[in-house]
Amino acid sequence: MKKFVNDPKDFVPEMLKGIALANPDTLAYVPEFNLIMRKDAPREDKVTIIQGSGSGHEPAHVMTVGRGMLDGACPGDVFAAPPAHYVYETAKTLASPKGVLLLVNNYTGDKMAFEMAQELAEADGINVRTLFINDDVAVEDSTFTVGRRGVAGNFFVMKAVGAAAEAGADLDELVRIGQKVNSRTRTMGAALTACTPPAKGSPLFELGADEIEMGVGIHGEPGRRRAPLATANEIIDELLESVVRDLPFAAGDRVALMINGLGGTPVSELYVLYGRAHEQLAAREITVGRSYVGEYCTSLDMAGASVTLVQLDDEIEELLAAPAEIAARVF
Amino acid sequence: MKKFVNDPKDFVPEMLKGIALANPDTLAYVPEFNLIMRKDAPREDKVTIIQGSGSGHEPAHVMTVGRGMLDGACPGDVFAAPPAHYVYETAKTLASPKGVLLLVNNYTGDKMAFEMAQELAEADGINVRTLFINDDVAVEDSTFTVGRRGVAGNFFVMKAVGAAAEAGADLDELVRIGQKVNSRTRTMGAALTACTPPAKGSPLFELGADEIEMGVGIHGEPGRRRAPLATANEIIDELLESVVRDLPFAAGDRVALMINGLGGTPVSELYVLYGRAHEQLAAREITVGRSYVGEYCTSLDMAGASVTLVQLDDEIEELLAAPAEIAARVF
Amino acid sequence: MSTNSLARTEFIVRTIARTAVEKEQEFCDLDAVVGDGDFGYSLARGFEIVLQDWDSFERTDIGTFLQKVALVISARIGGTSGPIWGTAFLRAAGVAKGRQQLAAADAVGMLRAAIDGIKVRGGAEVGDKTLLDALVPVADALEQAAADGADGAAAVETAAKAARDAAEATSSLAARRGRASYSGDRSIGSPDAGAMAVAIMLEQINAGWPGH
Amino acid sequence: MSTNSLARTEFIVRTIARTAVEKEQEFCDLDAVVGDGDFGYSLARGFEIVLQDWDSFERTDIGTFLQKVALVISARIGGTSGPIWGTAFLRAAGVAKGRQQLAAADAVGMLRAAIDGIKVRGGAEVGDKTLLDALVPVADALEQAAADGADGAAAVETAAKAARDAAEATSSLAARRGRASYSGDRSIGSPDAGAMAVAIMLEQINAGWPGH
Ligand SMILES: Nc1ncnc2c1ncn2[C@@H]1O[C@H](COP(=O)(O)OP(=O)(O)O)[C@@H](O)[C@H]1O
Ligand SMILES: Nc1ncnc2c1ncn2[C@@H]1O[C@H](COP(=O)(O)OP(=O)(O)O)[C@@H](O)[C@H]1O
Ligand SMILES: [Mg+2]
Ligand SMILES: [Mg+2]
Ligand SMILES: [Mg+2]
Ligand SMILES: [Mg+2]
Repeated sequence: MKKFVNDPKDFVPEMLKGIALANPDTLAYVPEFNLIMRKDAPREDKVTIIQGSGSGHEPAHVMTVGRGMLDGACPGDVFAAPPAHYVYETAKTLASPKGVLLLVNNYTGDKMAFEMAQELAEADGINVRTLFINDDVAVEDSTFTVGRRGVAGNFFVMKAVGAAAEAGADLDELVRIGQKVNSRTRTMGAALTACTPPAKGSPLFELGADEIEMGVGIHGEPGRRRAPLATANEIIDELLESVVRDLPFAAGDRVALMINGLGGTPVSELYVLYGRAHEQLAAREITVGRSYVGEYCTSLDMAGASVTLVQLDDEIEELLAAPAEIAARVF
Repeated sequence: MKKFVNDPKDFVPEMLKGIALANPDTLAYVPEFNLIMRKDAPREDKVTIIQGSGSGHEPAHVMTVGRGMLDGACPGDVFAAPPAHYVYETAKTLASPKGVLLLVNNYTGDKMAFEMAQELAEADGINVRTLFINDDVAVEDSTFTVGRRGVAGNFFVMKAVGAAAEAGADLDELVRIGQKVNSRTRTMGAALTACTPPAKGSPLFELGADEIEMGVGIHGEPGRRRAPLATANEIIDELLESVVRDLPFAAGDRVALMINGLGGTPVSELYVLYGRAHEQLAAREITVGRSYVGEYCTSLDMAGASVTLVQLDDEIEELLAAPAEIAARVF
Repeated sequence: MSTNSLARTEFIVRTIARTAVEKEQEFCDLDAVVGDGDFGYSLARGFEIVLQDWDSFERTDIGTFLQKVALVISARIGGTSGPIWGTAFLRAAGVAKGRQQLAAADAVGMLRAAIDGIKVRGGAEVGDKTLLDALVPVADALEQAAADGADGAAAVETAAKAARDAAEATSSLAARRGRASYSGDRSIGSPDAGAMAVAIMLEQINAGWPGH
Repeated sequence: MSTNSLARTEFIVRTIARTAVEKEQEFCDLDAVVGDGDFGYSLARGFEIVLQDWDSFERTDIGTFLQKVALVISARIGGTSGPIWGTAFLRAAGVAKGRQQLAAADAVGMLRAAIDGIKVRGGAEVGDKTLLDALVPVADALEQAAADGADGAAAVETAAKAARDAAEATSSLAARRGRASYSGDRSIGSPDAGAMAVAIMLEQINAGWPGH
């Protein structure tokens, strides 16, 4: 395993410590429950927004804590939902009189942990609402599955409710906004390589030298199909087609377009994908109103990318354009 | 080769097109000489700042064009300095009455291309100054070598002169500031894996499963030594020791600390390195005034990282803290 | 008819905890086939704390003891396993509340309560390829043994065999819950990690059972 | 004594250009050993334009023709090779300015001027493990052949042999210029990519020389 890692058991706490040390003015770290929080949280005049999920998806979500986004993130270990107890303690620590909004990517473990935490927090008299994010079109929704996964599109939900909360919106309003953004957001990704969790020390799945996984999940879960290695254009065209068809997005739509790197793919390649996607949307008379190229929700060191579209309206576009100050910055 | 690439010859132009499409309000693309430029450049009241170098180091430098940083970047192909002609045409296109500052990482090809371009531009009556950046401590400077390489530390020179130029500083002043920042900046990196240039299609050098390269260059050039794979702490301690000793940095110093990812390393690992480096500096009574964790100057998909220290003074710290608006952003 | 004292409960819990810690790698490997390979890691991080804090758990009665264990599991195990195993222990603790001795029928009742808790928490049913597919046959075997008047040792031996057979039989199922469900039909051909863990834990309990 | 017409110059330039395009992969591989593997790619991107624009170059005299070629090289080749090869062609063009015919001595003079240009541009000397280590022996061999009164075919044959020997001898040198210099002593044991390219181009010129 070629990674910067000491004892794998310390990987997440060491990362969190690093985040706190790098952002001494704005962030605090509570080691007992893996919590990275805004120093000024909780605030009386603002709903508290918390997101958990497993680690290994950075910058999601520990590096998106800050003004205009999250008040706190309490991740579990790599690819493991946090213990319910962490979420409960986080909700207690950050409880605001305006309430607490829990953002949860729709996975079995996360769902259970956040539901348990909500029960416990409500028993303490805290006003808690939970919002599930499930933007991944690769998984067909049915009563026999656990439903669609939350992947890179969760960024847009976080950003929109974060901006609205900063502007004073109440808990009901945030739930409405979050549900609206989630319902208009669709994502699909492709893996070129498998990722290697530090504790495992070897790649999580096998992918041949000439194979890719279309529709991969952010924990390396299988997607729609194994496909032969193809050109950048062929891959992005297939991803985009799946995403566009799903909502569906149509001529006349104005969208946010995100090309998200899965961790091991350089940003140069992401811009190659972006250029093609932008042109393909233009050919369908879909206008790109906002562009996002980089790493938003990764899968450790996996080489690969996902494409996300959000159907914009004036309200969403304004919330996405609002300022935010988070650790994932370049200067 | 597992990459998002079409015809490798189109890799750089396709990336540049993507950058322009993603930033329609602020950036323009001139395909004839690989130029990404601010839409509002040149400006009469501001020295123009241009950087070239090979591609494959993104976000450096094409994604650092914007208010408060570069006016234009005209990269060559992957790991190849731009033809002198590109630099000359860029200088002509962006020439300001206040002059043109060329930032050059100290490599043979870049040096020659920028010197030729400067000669040609001066013949046209353009006021041009060139600044060489050479922050890499891995290479011993001697009359028998080409001197130290410019690596991730170039970010600080760009940022400082970019901020000063925005504030109206003249060309002499910018050269003074750039030289000062360069003289106080030191970097060293380590590679865990080799990188794969798209046109080559296979790793640029051989690195065993249990080997790392200490002091690697950003084009995969050999560094000081091949070393056995070690823990995150062991690697960062050795890099930091080399950097600290070189200037040397001493107790009482206030520094900027950058942990730069080389392209294939996830940001989670970079924060593990950051936390350790921060603590080690504290133990030496060196204070971290500004922190930088992420990708600033990469080597395609290479897994690895570099550590940079800048000895701050009030002037430098103020310039680094000034706002900038560039494509390498997350929202 | 055999009785279960606190000592016997302690033996069972300690065996489960030790197995989780010792078989960490094996459980991870089982989860890696169609899951994400962290099942062993997650379990071990919680059960190692159970062993570490072992002497500090309140032991006024069997229920209280199990509840303390359940709290550690909930607080320390992440992923799907934290809520699932935490709920299971909590529900079993509820049945044993205030009790110093348990009859064989009580043991069956505790297991049924744990199973119900898991179903409510995770929404899974038998046949969805989860640890339920091993736990339910174990409960059935223990119930049958109690009805047959078998002693503890014999009951545990039948239960362990039932768990092993049922866990291995999950190979033919397609996962419909948890992370493995995304693999759909690709999950057919390998057993469920959680069910296999249940089987291995029961085999360890059987192997260490006093009188074997 | 042989004379070099524009046609002969065209033959030499076209052979260099074709070799650069045809041997792109081989030149990259040579550069990959201790450099960054793009030497062939960089050369090919420029010389393919030379071939493409071939008919459009002004041919009023040999110097003008070479100058047009030099401009394409400077404009299209990146990396170290653009300035090095561009400067070399430009300096040779300067010597041939206004000339329709060139004597053997002129050819040597052009090569010496190119060599001087390379030295000024890149700061390298013979022994630094660059293409200079092949070019200087070629100039020496041509000068000797001219002094010996050899005809063009014979002169080119000796020059090609000298280039090959000298290029292969760079294996024993440590690089002190260019990207390979960072390898220090690790560069010993493999020849310089630029010097090998010079040798291969001269061999191609020799192979195609009229009268062979
Ligand atoms: N909904 C569910 N109900 C009960 N058990 C489940 C459920 N989903 C998964 N499991 C069990 O959990 C095991 C995986 O646990 P773990 O690795 O901790 O989960 P994950 O990594 O997916 O969060 C599976 O092998 C299965 O036995
Ligand atoms: N300073 C120099 N002067 C002359 N030739 C040089 C110099 N440095 C390198 N070279 C030649 O250039 C070749 C490499 O060219 P190229 O791959 O284009 O350079 P790079 O990739 O390092 O920019 C070397 O094999 C050597 O022959
Ligand atoms: Mg998991
Ligand atoms: Mg190069
Ligand atoms: Mg798992
Ligand atoms: Mg090269």
